Amino acid sequence: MATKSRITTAPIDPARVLASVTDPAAGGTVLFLGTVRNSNEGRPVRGLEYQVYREMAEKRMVQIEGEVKAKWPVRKISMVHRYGKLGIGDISVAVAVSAPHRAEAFEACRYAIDTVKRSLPLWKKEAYVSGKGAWVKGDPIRG
Amino acid sequence: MATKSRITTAPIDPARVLASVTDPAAGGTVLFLGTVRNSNEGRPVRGLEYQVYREMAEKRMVQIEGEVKAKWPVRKISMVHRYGKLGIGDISVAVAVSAPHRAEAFEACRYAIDTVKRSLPLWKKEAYVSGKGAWVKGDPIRG
Amino acid sequence: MKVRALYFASARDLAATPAETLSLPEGASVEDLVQAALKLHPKLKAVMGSSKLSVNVEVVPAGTRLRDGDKVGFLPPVAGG
Amino acid sequence: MKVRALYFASARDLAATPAETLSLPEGASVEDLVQAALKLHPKLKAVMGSSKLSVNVEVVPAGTRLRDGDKVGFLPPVAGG
Repeated sequence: MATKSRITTAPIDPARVLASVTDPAAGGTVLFLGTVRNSNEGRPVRGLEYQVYREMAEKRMVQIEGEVKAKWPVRKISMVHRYGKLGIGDISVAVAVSAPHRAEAFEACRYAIDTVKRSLPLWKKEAYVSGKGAWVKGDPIRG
Repeated sequence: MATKSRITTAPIDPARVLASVTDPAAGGTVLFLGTVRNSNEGRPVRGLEYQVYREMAEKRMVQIEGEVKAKWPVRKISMVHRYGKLGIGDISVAVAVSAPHRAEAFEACRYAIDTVKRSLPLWKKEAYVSGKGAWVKGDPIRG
Repeated sequence: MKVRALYFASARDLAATPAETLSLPEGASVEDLVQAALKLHPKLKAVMGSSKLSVNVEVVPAGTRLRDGDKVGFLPPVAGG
Repeated sequence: MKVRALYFASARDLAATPAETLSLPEGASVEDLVQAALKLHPKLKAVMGSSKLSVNVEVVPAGTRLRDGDKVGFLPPVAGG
């Protein structure tokens, strides 16, 4: 998986993400998919545009994967985040974790996506149905 | 989805399960896959054979889906359980939940699979590498 | 009346049949059905302590009255997933 | 020395450029770079209070010393996922 790209403009294929964490010693696999919703805070949304500090994001994702493996007995973890313009229903982020048992797979996957949300240098601009757009208010990046 | 079968001998296709919960108002989707492990309690396993009380299992799955929808603001939920002979790595069960936000998608999916494990009339016999087999010790079905 | 007994997992192995039809007197309970099954398959006793019973896909107490055509499931401890 | 400033999201909009190279005296800090950037793009001030700064993909305090060729990221509050 040396050529694996964690940050991409290509559509995310959940089957491929799942295939990358298959393991004969895994009894449970949890996949999280983030998808673009048709509204946010009551406002109709047409789509999103993600901007990323790619070099930094890739490094952080590798760090998060290592952290997860240190905290839980997971077999494999795989994550990918898309950037550029996305439409309603498009997958923006996928995190898959395989583990011997389901409890640790759920916990590890939840931790991974929560950490991705807080600590990746990624920004999104909502395109409203009204025609305007705005950067989604976020939180300072976790250092 | 009137013809949707929740109990099947056919291989489970995660992409199809995911497709059945896509929803334009969903921001988070969580998929759980149970897979056959190559060992259990330290003993090498060749495969599993599932037996099911199909009529009762289907009814319970519909009940669980309704319960989940009542407890969390999920958009869609889909579950399928395979029976018959399965090999290492084969998917035995899949539960997918889509919801506006990830917290409820994780909680609802976790609840659904935990309830499936406790309350479905399903039994599994392990085929050991040693050649013998045994019914996996379970818990009394939750009434 | 006639009631269908459905055996699963270890109960099926011990009864050496997946299902059979048993004749019971009117007013018989699930417990009566279990006793009739135990007479036919004494080995079943080994799993009855940990098993639950269902009538027409609902888990019920042993005192439940049966009706003609009911299906009674012998359900050992479950382990799906 | 020359340092590369990288602007993201609202900082990019306000600077009206994704990146630029700034000349700074030897020994300059991240804070000195920020002041130089604010002179070129006064509007940037609106987001500096809530933004973090990175040097070569690590988030750093404003007092961090810079070296020739460093890349400094202007990182407004993030919202990925």
